[in-house]
Amino acid sequence: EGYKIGISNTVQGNGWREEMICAMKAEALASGKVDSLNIAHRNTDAAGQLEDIRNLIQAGVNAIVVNPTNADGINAAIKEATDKGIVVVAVDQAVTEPSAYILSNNQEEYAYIGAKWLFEQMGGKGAVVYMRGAAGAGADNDRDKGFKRAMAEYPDITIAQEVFTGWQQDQGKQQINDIIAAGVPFQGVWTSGIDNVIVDAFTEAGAPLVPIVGADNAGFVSQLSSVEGLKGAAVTNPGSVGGAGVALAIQILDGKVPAEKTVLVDPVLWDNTTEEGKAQIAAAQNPNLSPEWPVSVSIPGWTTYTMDQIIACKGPGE
Amino acid sequence: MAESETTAPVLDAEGVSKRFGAVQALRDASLRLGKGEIVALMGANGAGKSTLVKILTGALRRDTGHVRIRGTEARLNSPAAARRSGLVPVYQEPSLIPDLDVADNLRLGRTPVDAFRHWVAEMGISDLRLDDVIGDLPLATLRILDLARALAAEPDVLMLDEMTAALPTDLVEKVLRVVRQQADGGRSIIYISHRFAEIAAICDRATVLRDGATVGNLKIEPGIEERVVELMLGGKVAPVASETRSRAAASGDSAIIPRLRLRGLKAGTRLADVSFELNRGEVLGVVALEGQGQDELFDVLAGNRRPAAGSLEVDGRPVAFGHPADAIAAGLTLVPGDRAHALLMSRSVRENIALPLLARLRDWGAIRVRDEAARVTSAIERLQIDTRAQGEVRRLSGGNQQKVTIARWIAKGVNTLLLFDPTRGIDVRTKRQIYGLVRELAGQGAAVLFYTSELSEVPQACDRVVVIFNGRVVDVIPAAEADEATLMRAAYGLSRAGTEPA
Amino acid sequence: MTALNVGPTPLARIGRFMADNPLVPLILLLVGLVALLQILQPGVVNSRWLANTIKVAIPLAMLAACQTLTMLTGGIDLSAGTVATISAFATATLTPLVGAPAAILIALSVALVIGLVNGFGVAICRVHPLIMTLGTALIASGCLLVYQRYVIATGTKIPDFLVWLGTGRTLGLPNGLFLFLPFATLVIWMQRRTGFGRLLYALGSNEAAARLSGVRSWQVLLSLYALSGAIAGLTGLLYLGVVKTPSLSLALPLDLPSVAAAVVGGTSIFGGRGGFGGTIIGALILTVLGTMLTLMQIPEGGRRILFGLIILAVTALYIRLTEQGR
Amino acid sequence: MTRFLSKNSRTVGLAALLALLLVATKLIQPDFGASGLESLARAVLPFAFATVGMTIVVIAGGIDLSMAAMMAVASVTAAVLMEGASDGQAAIAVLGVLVLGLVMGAINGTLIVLTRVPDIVVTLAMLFVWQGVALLILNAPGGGAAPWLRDLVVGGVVLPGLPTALTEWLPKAVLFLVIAVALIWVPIRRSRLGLMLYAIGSDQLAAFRSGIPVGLTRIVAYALAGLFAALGGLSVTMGTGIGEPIPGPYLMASVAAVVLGGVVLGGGRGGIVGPVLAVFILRLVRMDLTLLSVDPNVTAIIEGTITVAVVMFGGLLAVRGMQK
Ligand SMILES: Nc1ncnc2c1ncn2[C@@H]1O[C@H](COP(=O)(O)OP(=O)(O)OP(=O)(O)O)[C@@H](O)[C@H]1O
Ligand SMILES: Nc1ncnc2c1ncn2[C@@H]1O[C@H](COP(=O)(O)OP(=O)(O)OP(=O)(O)O)[C@@H](O)[C@H]1O
Ligand SMILES: [Mg+2]
Ligand SMILES: [Mg+2]
Repeated sequence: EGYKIGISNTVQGNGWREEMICAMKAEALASGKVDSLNIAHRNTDAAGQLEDIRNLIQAGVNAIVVNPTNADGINAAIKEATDKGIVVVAVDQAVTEPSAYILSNNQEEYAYIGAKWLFEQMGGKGAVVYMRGAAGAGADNDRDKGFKRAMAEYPDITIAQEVFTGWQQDQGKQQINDIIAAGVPFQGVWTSGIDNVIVDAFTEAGAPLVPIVGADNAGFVSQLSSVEGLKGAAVTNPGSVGGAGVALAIQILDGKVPAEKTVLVDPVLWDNTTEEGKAQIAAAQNPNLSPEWPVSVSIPGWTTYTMDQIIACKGPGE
Repeated sequence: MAESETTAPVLDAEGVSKRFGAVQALRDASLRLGKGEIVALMGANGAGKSTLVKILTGALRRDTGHVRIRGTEARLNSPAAARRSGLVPVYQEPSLIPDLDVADNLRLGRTPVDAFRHWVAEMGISDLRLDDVIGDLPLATLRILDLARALAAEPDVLMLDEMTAALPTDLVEKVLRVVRQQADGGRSIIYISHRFAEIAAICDRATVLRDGATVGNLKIEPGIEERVVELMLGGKVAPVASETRSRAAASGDSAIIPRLRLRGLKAGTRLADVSFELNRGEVLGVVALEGQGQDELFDVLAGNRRPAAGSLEVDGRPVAFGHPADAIAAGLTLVPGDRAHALLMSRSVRENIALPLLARLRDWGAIRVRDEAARVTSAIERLQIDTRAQGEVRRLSGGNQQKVTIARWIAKGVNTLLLFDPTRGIDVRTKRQIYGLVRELAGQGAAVLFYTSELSEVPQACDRVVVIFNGRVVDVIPAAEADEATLMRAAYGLSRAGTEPA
Repeated sequence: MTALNVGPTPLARIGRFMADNPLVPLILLLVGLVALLQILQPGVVNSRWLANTIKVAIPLAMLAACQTLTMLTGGIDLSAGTVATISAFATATLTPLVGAPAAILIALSVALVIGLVNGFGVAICRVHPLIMTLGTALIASGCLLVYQRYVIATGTKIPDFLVWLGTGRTLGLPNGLFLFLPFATLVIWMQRRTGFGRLLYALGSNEAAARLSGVRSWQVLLSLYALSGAIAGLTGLLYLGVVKTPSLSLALPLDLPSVAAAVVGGTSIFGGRGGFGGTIIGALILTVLGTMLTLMQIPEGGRRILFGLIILAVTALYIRLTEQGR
Repeated sequence: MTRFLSKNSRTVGLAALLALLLVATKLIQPDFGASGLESLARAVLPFAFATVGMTIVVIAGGIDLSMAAMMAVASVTAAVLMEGASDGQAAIAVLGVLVLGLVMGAINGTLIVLTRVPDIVVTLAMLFVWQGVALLILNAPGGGAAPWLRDLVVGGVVLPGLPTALTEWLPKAVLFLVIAVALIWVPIRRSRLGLMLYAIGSDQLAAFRSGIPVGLTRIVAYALAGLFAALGGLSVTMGTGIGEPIPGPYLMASVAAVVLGGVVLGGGRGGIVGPVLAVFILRLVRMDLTLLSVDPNVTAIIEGTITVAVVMFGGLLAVRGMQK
């Protein structure tokens, strides 16, 4: 008798989240210990996620892996689940409910190391275009904290323009086009995951490139090694953390309870200005991957599936 | 002024003007109304009658002018305010809420139910239920309900805007009686109608509007009709339709194949069994009281409804219509009784008239602009449509809207025309023109089925008339013998002397 | 006319002119917004900015054509953004497999099929267009997500022609105009000068009356929604060229703005009134507004508030200007 | 009786469908019971309030695209005011949020009446305005909710004097919904104001000519929508314990439920029961799909199909009802 695992996710139709789901399915399959996955995967808010988690409880799952909409909003349902003996693992972002295990990408750190690298490239002074995610989203807020922390360390850096892309490619491209066309002076761009279209905008407009920091999305990573004159860095933000979450849940169900309830997956920065970074970028390249998918498709030490398995995107019983 | 009033007027409007963008609807309208008086407000289509009523009842703001109620200047900001001053209208278009039932409509207007019921019964509508939804009721009933609601409010001044246009003769008589009684009881009434017989029957005076200005105020007396018409039209007396009646096809020559042959047609609960023939070159009148199945008859012929039984032949070939498009393809075109069902209110006069030219799949391509313009212009001219507000049909006066529904088929070209009370709300001059037009079409070989609720039209327009009672044809009368009394008797199902009802 | 009826005042005459030519006040408002932008951000209004604005407004205007045409009949097409996204995603993922021409053909066929399904539901089953198109959007996006799982590793390629159309410039103007100008001409011609166009207004104004005049409305509606699907598909291709990333939510952010462009441009959702000319200006107004807010240095909340208030002010002004003549 | 059935065929049909779905749920998940109903009811709450508010404006001939954005404003305001507040202060905060909802709605309505811009454009513009306001109040999820408020919708109903087993299956959330709607809407529906709302939706010109203050009535309709949006926002905060400045998926869901529930877009026809039943049906379908562990992408396909199918079926019922 294998396990029955529930999954709750609240953003649909975005490459990162789709990769996360595939990683979850692949890990469940690769582990050989999971009978079925119940996946609630749609666009909704915390209230909708409460509904999904409660439905998963009704479905009688043994564990729930959840990518929370925000840290506090779904605590009630998590508590109901853990009270019933269901293992809950929050991935990508943390939750404040103490009974849950947390395996999260460190969003604050993500923004901090990227911004720090960028400000360093800019020589510690100048103006930066700060392209955030969706206004009012928890992850965006966490990243803002990291970005502001780096800003505080570089007093001569100013923000030329702060915009919200809403994590939409077309919005981001339109905004950077407007900024370039308006002749706003700036020396660097920090963008929260909408990255390859930003580089495109520079080349299409024939504008001089400035250092750009983005995420480890396949499209941007390939640009880092192919676009002439582009100085940039990709900060990893693996969607495969979902697979790691499933792995953790299975471990706990197997009785191997970790000492710490919280595990942070720390981001890594690959830049194309150092040899070491170039090597990392070359190794991570995957031109066949959808440009919106992060190239870090696995997390060593956690996930056990193969590249083929995650690309097949099949769970147990499919 | 034609006469001096002894008492102070209840309502006195002076120098009222109103402009709608390009259209100066009223320029200098005046009206005086004494206690217990019925004043006919007369004028050609588009003269500004309805606009004046709307201003007097607070539904529109006047641009200039004075309105005094019982001698004091009135500020009529809303229909509710006018109502409080004792001014209650029945507008030209039904003003009940279509999705609510009768009872809720009464509650909404704070109308006393008992008084309302009394008036409805008085006017001979017996089968009304308070939980009937307004939108499901026939137009004639709605007019009566509107009137009953106004009467129940016990107004000082009652304004009736073409209240009788959609009513059949029997109901008209009841309404006239009630209105006269109201006046005798001391209420004052403004009465708008294009029917002289009604004016002569109940009104005391007539105030005539032309191009938005009051041009005359005269006492009603025998023989006044031509005077009024002259005033309405400003001296340019209309060429009265010539009495060129062919009347040839009227005889039942069995050798020729009729254009249209109905056998035992049955539909709905009212149309029981109707058979008759309509020939080319003939104008066949249809006369019936309210609710005798004439609506269903026209709906079936127009392809708007499927018959439950019976057969229909066009030019000797049996036909079955599944959609109005089928009927139109067979040459049968309908001018419906309710113009609201026929018009694209937010579109232009031109688009409304040209609509049938584009209906078929093969007409979906480029519009032949010149051909269309020529047809539309000629139809507008033939029906004398006042096109000052042609950008949107909703802005036309009621009578001009009605003309657009007819013009559409004139522009398309007529084979068999089904006219359901086509002269509703149309002024005398144009009415005569329409009779002439109908005769002319028949003369050119068209067949016309002409239902009318105004019995005096029959001898002027028709060759023969079929009378329907209880969903059956009870009589067929040649136009020459179709005087109002005869028709009325037949319509009530009473046999004519010497003939047996079918 | 007698002496009493003096001719209209100059003001009233201007008003009537505006009422008869509703595009004029709309264009004036657009020019006003551009002037405001130039004041707020001196120097921004240059040729590069202009080309950029047109480039971005074109796909929006094309998607808004779907809304305009369906709204003329009292309907709406909420599946347009989804259809455009699917068409773009299918093209990008199929090009490496079957080549660009075949990929584009497949993508457009899929768009047409979704349009036909909408048309079938609206015209024949008489489902309310809002529900029908919302339903097909849900179904189609579900299918898209299922499909994408099978092409994760096939790689994507954007046909060069689309990139040229989406990002290239000729004489300083975006190449997208090569697609858009014929498109807009055709749509406006269709809506004004063809029987089909007139019938759209007729159905939106009074469907029962159109029926009595012999119009079989199912034919019109079925064709309309199929056409709308095809236009959305075409927009998706262009947008793929513009954004150059086949995102799973590529054109979804255009859904609400496409409705906004149509209504700001004077088309009524209850049908019978409006046209594509106004929609084009509406799309430009929204795009200029977007730029203005991007460049404004205020908190995001303030930007949204301003965006809403300016839309409201522009439409209210527009209505005042055109109402004068009534 | 037959008249009642034919007049309310849509509602009766929806109720039957809901019953059917409940039975199906029990078959899929044999231990589905009071706790399942309870979580269903809590999920329904914000959708139901949004739908009731939307229903009222649609009946009055309008549409309110700013519904979800107003909910977000109410939710963040409540969460900010209640964070760390005493029970008494929290009660005042709740009242304040309800008033805020009324005011937001009244602003929408007043702008529509004064500017004469179509409802859809005004509320579309206000959607951005209220979104902006929510972001200014709280730029990231946060705040808190008073525990007593959260308890208001948790668990089953327990009435003193009645055996617990008898009432416990009825979720408090349902009772809360019923009471809120009954207190606000039922008296209005029965008064002349209710008729006025239907009247302006049915035929604005006829309503005006019947002496109804059309502008004022429209403002009232939007104010009521705002009030229900506030209740919806409050129920989001009650459920999550925080406020979220990004509006949830309530706009389209409420429009869909309104149409599914038999309310005619354009106004004048329909009631509140149908749309609320539709909300329950849509939530229950989602629960069943999760219980069946259907592929999440196929879930969207099924939800879309069901939505369309219900409307088609409803249309059939309506045609049947007319023929009788
Ligand atoms: N809302 C409006 N906008 C523009 N023009 C209008 C409007 N209402 C009325 N008109 C115009 O004002 C003129 C007078 O119209 P009104 O309805 O008062 O005529 P009427 O005398 O009642 O005619 P009928 O006998 O045909 O009912 C017409 O030319 C009409 O087109
Ligand atoms: N030929 C027609 N075509 C389209 N609509 C029509 C036609 N004749 C009448 N109508 C409209 O249909 C409705 C019903 O017509 P009418 O008032 O004459 O009903 P009735 O015959 O008395 O009653 P019922 O139709 O219930 O038997 C009215 O709104 C009327 O205006
Ligand atoms: Mg009139
Ligand atoms: Mg009748």
